[in-house]
Amino acid sequence: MRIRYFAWLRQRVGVAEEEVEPPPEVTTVAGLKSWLGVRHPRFAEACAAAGVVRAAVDQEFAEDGRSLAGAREVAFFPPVTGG
Amino acid sequence: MRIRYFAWLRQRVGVAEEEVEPPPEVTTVAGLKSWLGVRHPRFAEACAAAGVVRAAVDQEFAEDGRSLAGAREVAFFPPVTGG
Amino acid sequence: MTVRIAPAPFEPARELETFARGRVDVGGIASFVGLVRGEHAGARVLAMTLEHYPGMTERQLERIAAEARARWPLQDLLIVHRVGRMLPGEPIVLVATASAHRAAALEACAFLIDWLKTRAPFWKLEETPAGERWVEARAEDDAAAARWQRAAE
Amino acid sequence: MTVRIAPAPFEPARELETFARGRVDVGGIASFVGLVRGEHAGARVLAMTLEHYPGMTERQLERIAAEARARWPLQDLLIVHRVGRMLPGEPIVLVATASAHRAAALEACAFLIDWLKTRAPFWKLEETPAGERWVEARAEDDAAAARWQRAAE
Repeated sequence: MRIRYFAWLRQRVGVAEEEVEPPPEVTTVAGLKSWLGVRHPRFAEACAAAGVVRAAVDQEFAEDGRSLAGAREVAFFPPVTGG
Repeated sequence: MRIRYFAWLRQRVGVAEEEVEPPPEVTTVAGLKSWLGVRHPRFAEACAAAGVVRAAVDQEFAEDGRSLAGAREVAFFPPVTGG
Repeated sequence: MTVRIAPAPFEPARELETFARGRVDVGGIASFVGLVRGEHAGARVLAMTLEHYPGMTERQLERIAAEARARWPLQDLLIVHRVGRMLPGEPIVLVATASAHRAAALEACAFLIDWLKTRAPFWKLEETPAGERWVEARAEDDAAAARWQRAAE
Repeated sequence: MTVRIAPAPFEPARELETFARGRVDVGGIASFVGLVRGEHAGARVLAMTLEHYPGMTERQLERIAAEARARWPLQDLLIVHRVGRMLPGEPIVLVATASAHRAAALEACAFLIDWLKTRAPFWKLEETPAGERWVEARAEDDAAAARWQRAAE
Protein backbone atom coordinates (compact mmCIF):
# COMPACT_ATOMS: atom_id res chain seq x y z
CA MET A 1 0.00 0.00 0.00
CA ARG A 2 1.30 3.41 -0.95
CA ILE A 3 1.11 6.21 1.64
CA ARG A 4 1.42 9.85 0.64
CA TYR A 5 1.80 12.94 2.78
CA PHE A 6 1.15 16.52 1.73
CA ALA A 7 1.90 20.08 2.83
CA TRP A 8 3.22 20.53 6.39
CA LEU A 9 2.39 16.93 7.21
CA ARG A 10 4.87 15.86 4.53
CA GLN A 11 7.46 18.20 6.05
CA ARG A 12 6.88 16.90 9.59
CA VAL A 13 6.89 13.25 8.67
CA GLY A 14 9.92 13.85 6.49
CA VAL A 15 8.79 11.72 3.56
CA ALA A 16 6.47 12.47 0.65
CA GLU A 17 5.52 8.86 0.06
CA GLU A 18 6.33 5.36 1.19
CA GLU A 19 5.30 1.78 0.51
CA VAL A 20 3.99 -0.05 3.57
CA GLU A 21 2.43 -3.41 4.39
CA PRO A 22 0.17 -2.94 7.38
CA PRO A 23 -0.83 -6.08 9.28
CA PRO A 24 -4.30 -7.55 8.66
CA GLU A 25 -5.76 -6.01 11.83
CA VAL A 26 -5.36 -2.54 10.27
CA THR A 27 -8.69 -2.30 8.43
CA THR A 28 -9.68 1.37 8.58
CA VAL A 29 -8.21 4.82 8.04
CA ALA A 30 -8.15 5.32 11.83
CA GLY A 31 -6.29 2.06 12.29
CA LEU A 32 -3.78 3.01 9.64
CA LYS A 33 -3.20 6.37 11.33
CA SER A 34 -2.37 4.65 14.62
CA TRP A 35 -0.15 2.11 12.94
CA LEU A 36 1.77 4.76 10.98
CA GLY A 37 2.05 6.87 14.15
CA VAL A 38 4.33 4.25 15.68
CA ARG A 39 6.73 4.63 12.77
CA HIS A 40 6.41 8.43 12.63
CA PRO A 41 5.99 10.00 16.09
CA ARG A 42 5.42 13.43 14.55
CA PHE A 43 2.58 12.00 12.49
CA ALA A 44 1.06 10.61 15.69
CA GLU A 45 1.36 14.06 17.28
CA ALA A 46 -0.45 15.70 14.36
CA CYS A 47 -3.19 13.03 14.43
CA ALA A 48 -3.71 13.69 18.13
CA ALA A 49 -5.00 17.18 17.33
CA ALA A 50 -8.61 16.85 16.25
CA GLY A 51 -9.56 17.77 12.69
CA VAL A 52 -6.02 18.50 11.59
CA VAL A 53 -5.17 15.37 9.62
CA ARG A 54 -7.47 14.58 6.71
CA ALA A 55 -7.27 11.51 4.53
CA ALA A 56 -8.03 10.23 1.06
CA VAL A 57 -8.33 6.58 0.05
CA ASP A 58 -7.53 5.98 -3.61
CA GLN A 59 -7.89 9.71 -4.22
CA GLU A 60 -11.29 10.07 -2.56
CA PHE A 61 -11.70 12.04 0.67
CA ALA A 62 -12.20 9.52 3.47
CA GLU A 63 -13.31 9.67 7.10
CA ASP A 64 -11.60 7.75 9.92
CA GLY A 65 -14.07 4.89 9.67
CA ARG A 66 -13.48 4.23 5.98
CA SER A 67 -12.47 0.65 5.24
CA LEU A 68 -9.12 -0.02 3.61
CA ALA A 69 -10.37 -3.09 1.75
CA GLY A 70 -8.81 -3.02 -1.70
CA ALA A 71 -7.09 0.33 -1.08
CA ARG A 72 -3.93 0.89 -3.08
CA GLU A 73 -3.12 4.45 -2.07
CA VAL A 74 -3.88 6.38 1.12
CA ALA A 75 -2.96 10.04 1.51
CA PHE A 76 -2.80 12.22 4.62
CA PHE A 77 -2.85 16.01 4.61
CA PRO A 78 -4.02 19.10 6.47
CA PRO A 79 -7.33 20.79 5.54
CA VAL A 80 -7.14 22.07 1.98
CA THR A 81 -6.49 25.76 1.24
CA GLY A 82 -6.76 26.16 -2.53
CA GLY A 83 -8.82 28.49 -4.71
CA MET B 1 -39.41 73.03 -20.59
CA ARG B 2 -37.76 70.37 -22.70
CA ILE B 3 -39.60 67.11 -23.26
CA ARG B 4 -37.78 63.99 -24.45
CA TYR B 5 -39.15 60.66 -25.62
CA PHE B 6 -37.24 57.39 -25.88
CA ALA B 7 -37.49 53.97 -27.50
CA TRP B 8 -40.89 53.00 -28.93
CA LEU B 9 -42.52 55.98 -27.26
CA ARG B 10 -40.29 58.23 -29.35
CA GLN B 11 -41.32 56.32 -32.47
CA ARG B 12 -45.03 56.52 -31.64
CA VAL B 13 -45.01 60.18 -30.72
CA GLY B 14 -42.89 60.88 -33.77
CA VAL B 15 -40.51 63.33 -32.09
CA ALA B 16 -37.40 62.76 -30.00
CA GLU B 17 -37.63 66.06 -28.17
CA GLU B 18 -39.61 69.26 -28.11
CA GLU B 19 -39.76 72.53 -26.18
CA VAL B 20 -43.10 73.19 -24.50
CA GLU B 21 -44.60 75.75 -22.15
CA PRO B 22 -47.27 74.02 -20.12
CA PRO B 23 -49.84 76.27 -18.40
CA PRO B 24 -49.41 76.96 -14.68
CA GLU B 25 -52.05 74.38 -13.70
CA VAL B 26 -49.73 71.61 -14.94
CA THR B 27 -47.74 71.03 -11.75
CA THR B 28 -46.98 67.30 -11.72
CA VAL B 29 -45.71 64.55 -13.99
CA ALA B 30 -49.26 63.18 -14.22
CA GLY B 31 -50.56 66.59 -15.21
CA LEU B 32 -47.89 66.94 -17.85
CA LYS B 33 -48.75 63.52 -19.28
CA SER B 34 -52.39 64.54 -19.70
CA TRP B 35 -51.48 67.88 -21.20
CA LEU B 36 -49.03 66.33 -23.69
CA GLY B 37 -51.62 63.67 -24.52
CA VAL B 38 -53.81 66.29 -26.09
CA ARG B 39 -51.03 67.24 -28.48
CA HIS B 40 -49.97 63.65 -29.12
CA PRO B 41 -52.92 61.24 -29.16
CA ARG B 42 -50.61 58.23 -29.43
CA PHE B 43 -48.81 59.38 -26.29
CA ALA B 44 -52.17 59.54 -24.53
CA GLU B 45 -52.91 55.99 -25.70
CA ALA B 46 -49.61 54.74 -24.31
CA CYS B 47 -50.21 56.53 -20.99
CA ALA B 48 -53.62 54.89 -20.70
CA ALA B 49 -51.95 51.48 -20.33
CA ALA B 50 -50.82 51.16 -16.71
CA GLY B 51 -47.11 50.95 -15.99
CA VAL B 52 -46.03 51.39 -19.56
CA VAL B 53 -44.89 55.01 -19.59
CA ARG B 54 -42.14 55.88 -17.13
CA ALA B 55 -40.76 59.37 -16.53
CA ALA B 56 -37.67 61.21 -15.42
CA VAL B 57 -37.53 64.81 -14.20
CA ASP B 58 -34.18 66.44 -14.75
CA GLN B 59 -32.68 63.00 -15.34
CA GLU B 60 -34.05 61.43 -12.17
CA PHE B 61 -36.70 58.70 -12.32
CA ALA B 62 -39.98 60.27 -11.23
CA GLU B 63 -43.42 58.96 -10.25
CA ASP B 64 -46.69 60.50 -11.46
CA GLY B 65 -47.01 62.63 -8.34
CA ARG B 66 -43.63 64.30 -8.69
CA SER B 67 -43.79 68.10 -8.76
CA LEU B 68 -42.54 69.93 -11.81
CA ALA B 69 -41.38 72.95 -9.79
CA GLY B 70 -38.09 74.10 -11.28
CA ALA B 71 -37.97 71.25 -13.78
CA ARG B 72 -36.09 71.96 -16.98
CA GLU B 73 -36.24 68.59 -18.67
CA VAL B 74 -38.82 65.83 -18.48
CA ALA B 75 -38.38 62.52 -20.28
CA PHE B 76 -40.88 59.75 -21.02
CA PHE B 77 -39.97 56.21 -21.92
CA PRO B 78 -40.97 52.55 -21.58
CA PRO B 79 -39.52 50.37 -18.80
CA VAL B 80 -35.77 50.08 -19.25
CA THR B 81 -34.21 46.96 -20.78
CA GLY B 82 -30.47 47.45 -20.54
CA GLY B 83 -27.72 45.31 -19.10
CA MET C 1 -13.78 53.30 -10.12
CA THR C 2 -14.56 53.56 -13.81
CA VAL C 3 -17.95 53.86 -15.47
CA ARG C 4 -18.02 54.14 -19.23
CA ILE C 5 -20.50 54.25 -22.08
CA ALA C 6 -19.01 52.61 -25.18
CA PRO C 7 -20.45 53.76 -28.49
CA ALA C 8 -18.26 51.24 -30.36
CA PRO C 9 -17.41 47.55 -29.75
CA PHE C 10 -15.17 46.90 -26.76
CA GLU C 11 -13.15 43.87 -25.70
CA PRO C 12 -14.02 42.61 -22.22
CA ALA C 13 -10.81 40.56 -22.03
CA ARG C 14 -8.69 43.63 -22.64
CA GLU C 15 -10.73 45.69 -20.16
CA LEU C 16 -10.31 43.00 -17.52
CA GLU C 17 -6.62 42.74 -18.18
CA THR C 18 -6.22 46.47 -17.57
CA PHE C 19 -8.48 46.29 -14.53
CA ALA C 20 -6.42 43.48 -12.95
CA ARG C 21 -2.97 44.70 -13.90
CA GLY C 22 -0.51 45.24 -11.09
CA ARG C 23 -2.98 44.56 -8.28
CA VAL C 24 -1.37 43.02 -5.25
CA ASP C 25 -4.04 44.35 -2.89
CA VAL C 26 -7.05 42.29 -3.92
CA GLY C 27 -7.94 38.68 -3.31
CA GLY C 28 -10.20 38.37 -6.26
CA ILE C 29 -11.88 39.90 -9.27
CA ALA C 30 -15.40 38.93 -10.22
CA SER C 31 -16.88 39.87 -13.55
CA PHE C 32 -19.96 39.49 -15.67
CA VAL C 33 -20.21 40.04 -19.40
CA GLY C 34 -23.58 40.25 -21.11
CA LEU C 35 -23.55 39.20 -24.78
CA VAL C 36 -25.96 39.69 -27.64
CA ARG C 37 -27.73 36.39 -28.20
CA GLY C 38 -28.36 35.12 -31.71
CA GLU C 39 -31.83 34.05 -30.72
CA HIS C 40 -34.36 35.55 -28.34
CA ALA C 41 -38.02 34.91 -27.57
CA GLY C 42 -38.31 32.40 -30.38
CA ALA C 43 -36.82 34.49 -33.16
CA ARG C 44 -33.42 34.79 -34.74
CA VAL C 45 -31.73 38.06 -33.78
CA LEU C 46 -29.76 39.60 -36.62
CA ALA C 47 -28.63 42.65 -34.68
CA MET C 48 -29.49 44.66 -31.61
CA THR C 49 -29.45 48.41 -31.06
CA LEU C 50 -29.20 49.92 -27.61
CA GLU C 51 -30.74 53.34 -27.21
CA HIS C 52 -29.99 55.31 -24.07
CA TYR C 53 -30.59 58.66 -22.39
CA PRO C 54 -27.25 60.47 -22.57
CA GLY C 55 -26.52 62.33 -19.37
CA MET C 56 -28.98 60.40 -17.25
CA THR C 57 -27.27 57.13 -18.16
CA GLU C 58 -23.88 58.21 -16.84
CA ARG C 59 -25.52 59.62 -13.75
CA GLN C 60 -27.39 56.41 -12.98
CA LEU C 61 -24.34 54.24 -13.60
CA GLU C 62 -22.29 56.39 -11.23
CA ARG C 63 -25.01 56.15 -8.64
CA ILE C 64 -25.32 52.36 -8.94
CA ALA C 65 -21.52 52.06 -8.71
CA ALA C 66 -21.47 54.26 -5.60
CA GLU C 67 -24.19 52.13 -4.04
CA ALA C 68 -22.15 48.97 -4.61
CA ARG C 69 -19.12 50.56 -3.00
CA ALA C 70 -21.19 51.62 -0.02
CA ARG C 71 -22.51 48.08 0.48
CA TRP C 72 -19.41 45.96 -0.10
CA PRO C 73 -15.71 46.45 0.68
CA LEU C 74 -14.55 46.90 -2.90
CA GLN C 75 -11.08 47.97 -3.91
CA ASP C 76 -12.31 48.96 -7.33
CA LEU C 77 -15.06 48.45 -9.85
CA LEU C 78 -15.59 48.82 -13.55
CA ILE C 79 -18.72 49.19 -15.64
CA VAL C 80 -18.59 49.39 -19.43
CA HIS C 81 -21.93 49.53 -21.25
CA ARG C 82 -22.33 49.50 -25.02
CA VAL C 83 -24.80 51.68 -26.86
CA GLY C 84 -25.60 51.64 -30.58
CA ARG C 85 -25.95 48.74 -32.97
CA MET C 86 -24.27 45.42 -32.26
CA LEU C 87 -24.23 41.89 -33.66
CA PRO C 88 -24.84 38.52 -31.96
CA GLY C 89 -21.87 37.53 -29.82
CA GLU C 90 -20.82 41.12 -29.20
CA PRO C 91 -20.55 42.27 -25.60
CA ILE C 92 -23.32 44.54 -24.31
CA VAL C 93 -22.07 45.14 -20.81
CA LEU C 94 -19.10 44.34 -18.61
CA VAL C 95 -19.13 44.62 -14.84
CA ALA C 96 -16.03 43.86 -12.78
CA THR C 97 -15.38 44.14 -9.06
CA ALA C 98 -12.16 43.78 -7.09
CA SER C 99 -12.12 42.95 -3.40
CA ALA C 100 -10.03 41.29 -0.73
CA HIS C 101 -13.07 39.08 -0.12
CA ARG C 102 -14.39 36.87 -2.89
CA ALA C 103 -17.95 36.87 -1.59
CA ALA C 104 -17.98 40.68 -1.67
CA ALA C 105 -16.67 40.74 -5.24
CA LEU C 106 -19.20 38.17 -6.45
CA GLU C 107 -22.19 39.65 -4.67
CA ALA C 108 -21.38 43.19 -5.75
CA CYS C 109 -21.07 41.94 -9.31
CA ALA C 110 -24.51 40.33 -9.19
CA PHE C 111 -25.93 43.46 -7.58
CA LEU C 112 -24.47 45.74 -10.24
CA ILE C 113 -25.84 43.76 -13.14
CA ASP C 114 -29.27 43.44 -11.52
CA TRP C 115 -29.51 47.16 -10.88
CA LEU C 116 -28.11 48.06 -14.28
CA LYS C 117 -30.92 46.11 -15.86
CA THR C 118 -33.63 47.92 -13.96
CA ARG C 119 -32.25 51.36 -13.06
CA ALA C 120 -30.27 52.60 -16.03
CA PRO C 121 -32.03 54.19 -19.01
CA PHE C 122 -31.23 51.73 -21.81
CA TRP C 123 -33.65 50.25 -24.31
CA LYS C 124 -33.00 47.29 -26.61
CA LEU C 125 -34.26 47.14 -30.16
CA GLU C 126 -33.85 43.78 -31.89
CA GLU C 127 -33.69 43.19 -35.62
CA THR C 128 -35.27 39.86 -36.51
CA PRO C 129 -36.11 38.32 -39.89
CA ALA C 130 -39.71 39.48 -39.28
CA GLY C 131 -38.66 43.08 -38.61
CA GLU C 132 -37.69 45.25 -35.68
CA ARG C 133 -39.06 44.84 -32.16
CA TRP C 134 -38.41 46.51 -28.83
CA VAL C 135 -37.41 44.13 -26.09
CA GLU C 136 -39.92 44.12 -23.24
CA ALA C 137 -38.91 44.53 -19.62
CA ARG C 138 -39.11 41.27 -17.70
CA ALA C 139 -40.76 40.79 -14.33
CA GLU C 140 -37.91 38.49 -13.31
CA ASP C 141 -35.44 41.35 -13.75
CA ASP C 142 -37.50 43.47 -11.38
CA ALA C 143 -37.58 40.59 -8.92
CA ALA C 144 -33.80 40.14 -9.19
CA ALA C 145 -33.27 43.84 -8.50
CA ALA C 146 -35.77 43.86 -5.65
CA ARG C 147 -33.89 41.25 -3.65
CA TRP C 148 -31.13 43.81 -3.09
CA GLN C 149 -33.62 46.37 -1.92
CA ARG C 150 -34.71 44.69 1.27
CA ALA C 151 -31.21 44.70 2.67
CA ALA C 152 -30.64 48.43 2.65
CA GLU C 153 -33.84 50.33 2.10
CA MET D 1 -16.21 22.10 -20.27
CA THR D 2 -12.53 22.58 -19.54
CA VAL D 3 -10.68 21.89 -16.31
CA ARG D 4 -6.97 22.53 -16.25
CA ILE D 5 -4.06 22.52 -13.81
CA ALA D 6 -1.54 25.18 -14.81
CA PRO D 7 2.04 24.58 -13.65
CA ALA D 8 3.12 27.95 -15.14
CA PRO D 9 1.59 31.45 -15.06
CA PHE D 10 -1.57 31.86 -17.13
CA GLU D 11 -3.43 34.92 -18.36
CA PRO D 12 -7.07 35.04 -17.26
CA ALA D 13 -7.89 37.69 -19.88
CA ARG D 14 -6.68 35.45 -22.68
CA GLU D 15 -8.48 32.43 -21.23
CA LEU D 16 -11.70 34.43 -21.03
CA GLU D 17 -11.30 35.71 -24.55
CA THR D 18 -11.01 32.15 -25.84
CA PHE D 19 -13.89 31.05 -23.65
CA ALA D 20 -16.19 33.79 -24.98
CA ARG D 21 -15.14 33.69 -28.62
CA GLY D 22 -17.84 33.14 -31.18
CA ARG D 23 -20.60 32.50 -28.67
CA VAL D 24 -24.01 33.57 -29.90
CA ASP D 25 -25.85 31.09 -27.68
CA VAL D 26 -25.20 32.55 -24.22
CA GLY D 27 -26.63 35.56 -22.47
CA GLY D 28 -23.72 36.06 -20.17
CA ILE D 29 -20.37 34.93 -18.89
CA ALA D 30 -19.53 35.22 -15.21
CA SER D 31 -16.00 34.81 -13.96
CA PHE D 32 -13.90 34.93 -10.83
CA VAL D 33 -10.15 35.29 -10.68
CA GLY D 34 -8.27 34.70 -7.43
CA LEU D 35 -4.99 36.59 -7.16
CA VAL D 36 -1.97 36.26 -4.89
CA ARG D 37 -2.15 39.07 -2.36
CA GLY D 38 0.95 40.99 -1.38
CA GLU D 39 -0.12 40.91 2.23
CA HIS D 40 -1.92 38.30 4.30
CA ALA D 41 -2.67 37.84 7.99
CA GLY D 42 -0.55 40.83 8.92
CA ALA D 43 2.59 39.93 6.99
CA ARG D 44 4.03 40.84 3.65
CA VAL D 45 3.83 37.94 1.22
CA LEU D 46 6.87 37.66 -1.04
CA ALA D 47 5.68 34.59 -2.90
CA MET D 48 3.25 31.74 -2.61
CA THR D 49 3.62 28.09 -3.57
CA LEU D 50 0.64 25.87 -4.24
CA GLU D 51 1.16 22.20 -3.57
CA HIS D 52 -1.43 19.74 -4.83
CA TYR D 53 -2.22 16.05 -5.10
CA PRO D 54 -1.74 15.17 -8.78
CA GLY D 55 -4.42 12.84 -9.97
CA MET D 56 -6.83 13.51 -7.15
CA THR D 57 -6.85 17.22 -8.01
CA GLU D 58 -8.01 16.69 -11.59
CA ARG D 59 -10.59 14.20 -10.37
CA GLN D 60 -12.03 16.58 -7.80
CA LEU D 61 -12.10 19.50 -10.22
CA GLU D 62 -13.97 17.39 -12.79
CA ARG D 63 -16.40 16.32 -10.11
CA ILE D 64 -17.02 19.88 -8.90
CA ALA D 65 -17.49 21.03 -12.49
CA ALA D 66 -19.98 18.21 -13.15
CA GLU D 67 -21.89 19.17 -9.99
CA ALA D 68 -22.19 22.77 -11.21
CA ARG D 69 -23.51 21.61 -14.56
CA ALA D 70 -26.04 19.38 -12.84
CA ARG D 71 -27.31 22.26 -10.70
CA TRP D 72 -27.43 25.14 -13.20
CA PRO D 73 -28.24 25.39 -16.90
CA LEU D 74 -24.73 26.14 -18.09
CA GLN D 75 -23.65 26.24 -21.71
CA ASP D 76 -20.05 25.86 -20.69
CA LEU D 77 -17.60 26.29 -17.86
CA LEU D 78 -13.89 26.70 -17.39
CA ILE D 79 -11.62 26.12 -14.41
CA VAL D 80 -7.91 26.89 -14.52
CA HIS D 81 -5.95 26.40 -11.30
CA ARG D 82 -2.28 27.26 -10.86
CA VAL D 83 0.14 25.11 -8.96
CA GLY D 84 3.77 25.87 -8.11
CA ARG D 85 5.39 29.10 -7.04
CA MET D 86 3.82 32.44 -7.86
CA LEU D 87 4.30 36.11 -7.02
CA PRO D 88 1.87 38.71 -5.62
CA GLY D 89 -0.58 39.82 -8.29
CA GLU D 90 -0.36 36.54 -10.20
CA PRO D 91 -3.57 34.62 -10.79
CA ILE D 92 -4.15 31.51 -8.69
CA VAL D 93 -7.45 30.40 -10.10
CA LEU D 94 -9.92 31.31 -12.81
CA VAL D 95 -13.48 30.11 -12.91
CA ALA D 96 -15.82 31.07 -15.76
CA THR D 97 -19.40 30.05 -16.52
CA ALA D 98 -21.53 30.69 -19.58
CA SER D 99 -25.31 30.56 -19.46
CA ALA D 100 -28.40 31.97 -21.13
CA HIS D 101 -29.37 33.18 -17.64
CA ARG D 102 -27.15 35.60 -15.79
CA ALA D 103 -28.25 34.41 -12.35
CA ALA D 104 -27.25 30.85 -13.26
CA ALA D 105 -23.84 32.00 -14.50
CA LEU D 106 -23.18 34.08 -11.39
CA GLU D 107 -24.41 31.53 -8.88
CA ALA D 108 -22.53 28.68 -10.52
CA CYS D 109 -19.40 30.81 -10.47
CA ALA D 110 -19.76 31.45 -6.73
CA PHE D 111 -20.49 27.77 -6.14
CA LEU D 112 -17.43 26.64 -8.07
CA ILE D 113 -15.02 28.88 -6.22
CA ASP D 114 -16.52 27.96 -2.84
CA TRP D 115 -16.23 24.25 -3.53
CA LEU D 116 -12.77 24.58 -5.05
CA LYS D 117 -11.59 26.13 -1.82
CA THR D 118 -12.86 23.30 0.34
CA ARG D 119 -12.97 20.18 -1.85
CA ALA D 120 -9.88 20.23 -4.02
CA PRO D 121 -6.52 19.07 -2.64
CA PHE D 122 -4.44 22.24 -2.79
CA TRP D 123 -2.26 23.70 -0.03
CA LYS D 124 -0.81 27.18 0.08
CA LEU D 125 2.65 27.92 1.39
CA GLU D 126 3.50 31.60 1.85
CA GLU D 127 6.95 33.11 1.88
CA THR D 128 7.07 36.08 4.25
CA PRO D 129 10.02 38.16 5.51
CA ALA D 130 9.87 36.03 8.69
CA GLY D 131 10.05 32.77 6.78
CA GLU D 132 7.69 30.23 5.26
CA ARG D 133 4.23 29.40 6.62
CA TRP D 134 1.40 27.16 5.55
CA VAL D 135 -1.89 28.97 5.11
CA GLU D 136 -4.53 27.69 7.50
CA ALA D 137 -7.98 26.64 6.38
CA ARG D 138 -10.64 29.17 7.32
CA ALA D 139 -13.94 28.38 8.98
CA GLU D 140 -15.63 30.96 6.75
CA ASP D 141 -14.60 28.98 3.67
CA ASP D 142 -16.29 25.92 5.13
CA ALA D 143 -19.37 28.00 5.85
CA ALA D 144 -19.40 29.39 2.32
CA ALA D 145 -19.17 25.88 0.88
CA ALA D 146 -21.82 24.56 3.26
CA ARG D 147 -24.48 26.97 2.04
CA TRP D 148 -24.53 25.08 -1.28
CA GLN D 149 -24.93 21.80 0.49
CA ARG D 150 -28.36 22.35 1.90
CA ALA D 151 -29.85 22.83 -1.54
CA ALA D 152 -28.93 19.46 -3.00
CA GLU D 153 -27.85 17.04 -0.35
